[in-house]
Amino acid sequence: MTFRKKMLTATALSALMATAAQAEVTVLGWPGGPEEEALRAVTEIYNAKDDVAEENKVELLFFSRDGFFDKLQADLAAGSDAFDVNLLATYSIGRYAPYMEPITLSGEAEGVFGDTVLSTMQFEGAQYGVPTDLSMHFLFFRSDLMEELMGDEDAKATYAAISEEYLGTAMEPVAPDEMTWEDFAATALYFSRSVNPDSPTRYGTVLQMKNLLFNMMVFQSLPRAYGADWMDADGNITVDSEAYRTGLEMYKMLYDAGATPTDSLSYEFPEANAAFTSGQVAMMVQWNGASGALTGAESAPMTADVTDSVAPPTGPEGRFTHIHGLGLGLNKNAQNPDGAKAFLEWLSTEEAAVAYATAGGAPGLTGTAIEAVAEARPDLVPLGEFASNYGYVMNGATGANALSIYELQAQEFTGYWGDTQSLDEALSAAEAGMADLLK
Amino acid sequence: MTTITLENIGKRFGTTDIFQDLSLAMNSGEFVVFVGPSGCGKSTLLRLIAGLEDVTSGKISIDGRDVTHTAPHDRGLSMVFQSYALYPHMTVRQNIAFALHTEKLPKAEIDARVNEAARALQIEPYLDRKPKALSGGQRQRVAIGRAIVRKPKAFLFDEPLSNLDAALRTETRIEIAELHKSLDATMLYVTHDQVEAMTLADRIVVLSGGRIMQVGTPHELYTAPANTFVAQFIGSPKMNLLPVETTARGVELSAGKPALPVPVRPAVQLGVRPEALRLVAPEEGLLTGKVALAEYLGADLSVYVDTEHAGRVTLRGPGTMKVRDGETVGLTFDISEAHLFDANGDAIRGEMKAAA
Amino acid sequence: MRIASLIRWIVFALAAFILNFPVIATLITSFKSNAEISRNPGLCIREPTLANYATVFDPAGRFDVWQFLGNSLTAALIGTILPIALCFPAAWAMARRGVGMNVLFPAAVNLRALPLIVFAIPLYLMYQTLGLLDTKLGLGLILAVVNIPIALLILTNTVRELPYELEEAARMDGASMATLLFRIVLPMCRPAIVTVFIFGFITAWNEFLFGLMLTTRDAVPITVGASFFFASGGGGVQWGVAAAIIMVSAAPPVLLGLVMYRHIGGSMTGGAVKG
Amino acid sequence: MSLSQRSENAILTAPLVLFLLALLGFPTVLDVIYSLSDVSFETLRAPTFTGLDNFRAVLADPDFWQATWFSLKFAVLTSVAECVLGLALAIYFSPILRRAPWMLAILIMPMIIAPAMMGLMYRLVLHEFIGPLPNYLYNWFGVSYGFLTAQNVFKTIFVIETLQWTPFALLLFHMAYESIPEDIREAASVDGTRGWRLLTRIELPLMLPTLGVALFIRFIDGFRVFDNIWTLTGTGPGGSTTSLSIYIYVAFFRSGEIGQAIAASMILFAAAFLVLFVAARRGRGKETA
Repeated sequence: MTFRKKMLTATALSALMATAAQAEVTVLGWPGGPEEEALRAVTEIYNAKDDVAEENKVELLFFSRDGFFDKLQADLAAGSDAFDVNLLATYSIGRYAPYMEPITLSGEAEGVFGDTVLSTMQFEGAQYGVPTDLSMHFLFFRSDLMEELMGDEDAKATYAAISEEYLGTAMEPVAPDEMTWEDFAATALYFSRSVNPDSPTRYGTVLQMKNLLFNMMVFQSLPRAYGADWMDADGNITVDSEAYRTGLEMYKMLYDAGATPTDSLSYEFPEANAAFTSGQVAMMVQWNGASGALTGAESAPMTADVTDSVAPPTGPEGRFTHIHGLGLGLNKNAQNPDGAKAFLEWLSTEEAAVAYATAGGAPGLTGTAIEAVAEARPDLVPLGEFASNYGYVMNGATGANALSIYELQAQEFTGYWGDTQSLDEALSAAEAGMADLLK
Repeated sequence: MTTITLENIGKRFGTTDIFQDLSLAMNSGEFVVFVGPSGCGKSTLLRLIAGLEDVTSGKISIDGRDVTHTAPHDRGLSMVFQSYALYPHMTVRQNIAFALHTEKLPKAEIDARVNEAARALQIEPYLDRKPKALSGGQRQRVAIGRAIVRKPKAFLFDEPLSNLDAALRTETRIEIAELHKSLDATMLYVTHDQVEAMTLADRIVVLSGGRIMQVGTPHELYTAPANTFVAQFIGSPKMNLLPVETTARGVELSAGKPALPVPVRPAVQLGVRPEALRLVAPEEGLLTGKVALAEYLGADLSVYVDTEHAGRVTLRGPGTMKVRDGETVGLTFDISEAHLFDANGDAIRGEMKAAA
Repeated sequence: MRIASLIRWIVFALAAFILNFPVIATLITSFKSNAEISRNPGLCIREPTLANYATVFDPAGRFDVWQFLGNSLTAALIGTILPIALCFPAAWAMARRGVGMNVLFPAAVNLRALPLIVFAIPLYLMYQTLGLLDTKLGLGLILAVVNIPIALLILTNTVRELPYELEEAARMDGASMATLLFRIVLPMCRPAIVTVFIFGFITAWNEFLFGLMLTTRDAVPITVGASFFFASGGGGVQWGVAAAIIMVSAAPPVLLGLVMYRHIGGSMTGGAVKG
Repeated sequence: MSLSQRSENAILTAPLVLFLLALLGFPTVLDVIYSLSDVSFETLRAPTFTGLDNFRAVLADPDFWQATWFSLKFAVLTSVAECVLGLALAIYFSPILRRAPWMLAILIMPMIIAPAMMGLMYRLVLHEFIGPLPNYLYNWFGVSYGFLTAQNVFKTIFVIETLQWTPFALLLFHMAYESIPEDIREAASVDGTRGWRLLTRIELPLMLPTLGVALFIRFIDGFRVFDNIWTLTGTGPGGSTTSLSIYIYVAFFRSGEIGQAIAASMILFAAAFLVLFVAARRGRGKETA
C-alpha cells in the first residue's frame, strides 16, 4: 500500500467513524476506588476555574483494573495519544518512563508533600508525576475479639499452649499495636477453628496468596521486618536469605494450619475483604485503600464498628510497611501537552491536594496541608506518619523491571505455598530470575 | 419447431470418457426418449444439450445455430428435473414466473402466461402455496408449468416420473403425451423405464455404456432390434436368446431338429420373444423342456420352461392357457418371428431366404 | 415405566440445576444487599432488592452502562453480519466449484484454532495508524475475524447440502450469478444463516480480550465494562453490584439464545423429518 | 474452465481474501519479524534481528512445556468428559426433549454465557464466605473444601469447563440422535434389537462422525482455553493453571518478552495447523472411501 493510498484509506475510515470526542486534556486515572472519586472531585474544581481555557478543560478516562498495567503499557509503547495524562505508580515508573515526559511541579509542592513522597514519583533524578495517593498496608483487626482475648485467663492459657505447639515458645497475647510477626502468627492460630475449636471466628487471618503481583507487595513487609531486601549495595541478589525464608515459612505454616481460608491461594483484595467482613476472620494485613470498605457500615454491616487498624506487626529489624505512590504524569505523545502540564502543576498545589484528600483520596501530606484536612480525614494523619516511620522501598523496586520481579516472586512463592515446589526451589528460581531482571 | 443436432460429441470427466464421437439428430416436433440402464450416460447427454455441462469436443446445434458454448438459458430450452427442483422459498406462482422475470418481461405478460399455464395444468388453486405444501403430483405439474411458460424451443425431461407412485405415473405419462400433442413441441425425455419410452416416444435412443445402441421408432426397436442389447432391453418379459449353431444345413437349434434357413453371416444366437413361442406336444417342439413355474397375470400367463439345450426359456400366452408345473412340453415358433445375431451380438437381417 | 420417566425428569432437573448453578447463584446474589451477602451467602433471599441494578444503571453513576450495551450491540452486529456477507459468496464458490479449497478454506477455518492474542500488538499498531482504535467499527472488524471460521464452515457445508438441481434449474431459467446467489441460494441458506448469526452474535458479544485491548473510552463493550465494576485492588468490590452487572452483560445473548432457539430447533427438526 | 467462470470465482472470493489480508496480513508479517527479533515494548518500532533465538528460548523454557502439558491434559480430559457426558445426557433425556424441545434451551444456557463472565461468577460462587456452595458445604457438612488450592484447582477448573461446555456436546449429539431415521430403529426392533444393544450396535455407530466432530472442536477450544481460567485463578499458585494461551499472554504483557511470546504462538499455530491438516485429510479420505 502506498503512502497516499494509506492516507486515503485512513481518511475514508475516519470519516466513517463516530466523531471522536474533541478531548481537551484527557486524564487516565486509577479506576474503581476512592482514587477515582477524589480525582473526579478535583477535576470538577479545576474545570470550574475562570482561568482554565475551554480547550484545556480536563476530561477523565477510566478502564478496568484487571490488566490495567498491561493495557497501559501496550498503549504507551504503541504511542497512543488517547490520553494526555496517565496514571503511574512507584514500581512502574521505570517501565513507563521511556514513554513519558518529566514535568515541573508548582512551587508549593515540596511543602505540601514533602521530599519522601515526591521521591515516589521520581526516576533517575527526574520528576515524572504528581503524587496523588500513597499506598501502604495496615493491620486491620477486630477490637472486640482482641479485648476479649487480652482479658480472659483461660484464653491466655489456650494461647500459650497453641504458641508452644506451633512456634516453640509459650506466648502471651499482646495488643495489635505491639505485635511482632510471631505474635501475629500466634494470634492468627488462636483464632482459627482448625487449631482452636473454641475460636469465635473460623479463621485467625486471611492471607492473599493468589499468584498476583499486588499480593507480593502485601507479603514483602513480613520478611522486611526480618531484614529482607532484593539486592545488597554491591548489586548481589539477596532474596535467598534467612529473612525471606522466615517470612515464607510463616505464611506456609499459617496456611497449612488452617489459620487462613483454604482457598487463600486464589484470594486477592476483594476476596480477602469479603472474608473479613463476613465476621469469620480476626485480623488481616490489607491495603490502606480498604479502610472505607472495612469500616463502612454499608459495606461491612457486621464488623464495621469493631474494626480497627494499626501499622503492620514488627520484627527483629523493625516495623515496616511496603509503600508506593500513585500519581499522574505526562504522556510523551500527548495531544495537548501544555494543557496537561498546566493541570498537573495545579494538581501539585495545596489547594488541589487538600481538595483531593477531602474527597476521599489518600495523598501523603505534610505541613499546613495535613493540618487542613486533619479533621475531615483523621486517617491521613497516621498515613503520613506511617509512611515516614515505617515506609520502605526494596532496593531495586523502582527499576524498569520491578513489576516483572513481583510477577516472578508471585509465581515462585505461591508455588511453595501451594506445595508445587520446595522452599529451596522457589528461592533459587526467584534468585535466578531476579538476577536476570535486575541486571 | 426445433431441430437439435449433435455432431461428434465427446465428454470426459477427469480421465473417464463418458461419450466419444457421438452424433445424433432430433427433428422438429419430435418426442425423443433416451433410454438405457443407469450409468449409460443418458442424463449426461441431456445435460450436455441443456448446457449444464460443457462438451469436451464436438458441436451442438439448435435450429442450425451452434450453441456448443452458449449459456443454458440462451439455448431457449426448458427442463423438468427429476426432483422437480422447485425453489422451496418461493410460491408456485413465483416459481413459474421466475424465468420470465429474469427475461424482464412486462408484468402483465408474465401474469397472463402464468395464469394460462396454471389453467392448462389445473394448478390454479395452489398458485400461492409453497412447494412444501404440495403433493408429489402437484409439484410435478408445477415443474412442467415452469417449463411451459417460457415457450421454449424444446423441452428436456430428466426422469420426471421416477418420484411418483405407479398410478400417478401412468396418469402423468398420459398427460405428458397429450401435452406433446397440444404443444407440438420438440421434447427430449430421459428414462430408464422402457414402458415410458415405448408409450411416449416418436423415436427412442437406446444408450449403453455411452454408446448409441439403436435409434428408431418403438415399433422398429421392438420388431427389428439392431443387437442383443436392444433386443433384451425392449419388451417384457425380455426376449429369449437361444444358442445356435450355423451349419451348411442352416441354423440349428439342436441336433435332430429341423434347421432354419442359412443366414449371410454365421449366427450364434437366436432371439425369440416370449409371445412368439407356442406350446406344443413335446415331440412336435423345436425345443423341449420342463415347466418350472407359471405366473398368472390375468390376461397373460408367463411360463418358465427349463430346456435341455437352451436353458431357461420364457413363454407368454393367454391367461386361459393351462400348464402344470413339472410337465414336459414342446416349444415352437414361426421362423418369421425369429431374430438372428452374430458373434458380436449384431442382428442378421433380411438374408434368410435360402432354406435347405 | 412411570417410575423410569419420573427418575428421568428428576435427573433432568438436577442436570439443569447443576449446569446453570453459577448463573442461578449469581442471579440470586444480584438481588441481595451487601449486608445480606455477607450474612447470608445461601441461595435464598430474605430481603430482595433491586438496588444493585439501580446502581448499575444509575445515570449519574461512574459508568454509562447503556453506552457499553450500545457499543456491544453495534460491534457484535458488525462482527456477525460482515462475516456472513464475506463468506457467503466464497462459501458458494468453494462448495460448488472447489475454489480455494486447498489454501483459503483451511487457512480461514484454522483461524479458529489460533489464539488471536498473537495478533494483538501488531493489530494495535495498525489500528492506531488507521484511526480504528477505540471505535466500534474497529472492534467489529476484529470480531468479524473471530467469526469468519465458523461462518465459512457452516455456510460451505450448507451450500454443499443444497440440491444442485435447483441451481441448474435457475441456470436454465436464465438466472445471473447474482440472481442465483441472492434469489435462490441465499434464501435456501436462511436457517444456516440464522444459526451463524446467532452463534456469531453470541461469540462476538462475549468476546473479552480484544475489547480490553482495543477500546479505551468510546467503544468499550459490556463484557469489559462489566469488569470495570469488578475492579479489585482499591476501594473494595461490591459483590452485589458485580453480580448485577454480570447478569446485565450476560442477559442479551442468553435471551437471544432462548428466543431464537425455537427458530433453530424448528429448522433442525424440519431437516430431520425430511431425512 | 472458461475465463468468465474464473473471473466470477475471483469476484466471489475476493472480498473474503482481501478482508483477511487487510486485517491479518500486516500483523502476520510483523509477527514473523518479531519472532525473529529481540524486541521489547521499548523497541517495538525498531526490533533487532536475532534469528531463531526466540524459538530456542521458548523450547528451552520449562514453563512453556509445563503450559503445553497443562493445555494438552486439560484439552484431552475436558473434551472426553464433555463428550461422554453430553452423549449420555442427550440419549437419556431424548424422551423429554422430544416431548418438550424447548427444554433443550435450559440445558444449553451455560454455553451462551461469556467464559470471562463465567470465571467471574465462580469467583463469587466458590468464595468461602459469600459463595453459596462453600456455605452449604460448611453449614451442612462442616467442610471447608478448598476448591482452588494448588491440589484441587485443576479438578475445579476441569469441572467448570466441563459444566460449561457439556451442553455444546449435548446439543450436537441431540441433533445427531434425532436425525437417525426412525425406520432404522424399527428395522432393528423387528430384528429383536432393543435397548442397550440397539444403542451400542446401531445408534452409537451412526453417531460416530458427530462424536469425532464434537471431540475435535472441544479439544481445540480446551487447548487454547484462556478467559475463564484467567478471570478465576490467573496463572494459579506456582503457575499451576497456566495454559498455553495464558503463557503467551503473560510472556507478552507481563514479562515483556514479546519475541518469545510470538515465537510460542507460532509454534502453537504450526501445531494447530498440522493437527487440522491431518484431520482434514482424514476427513476427506473417509468421504471418498
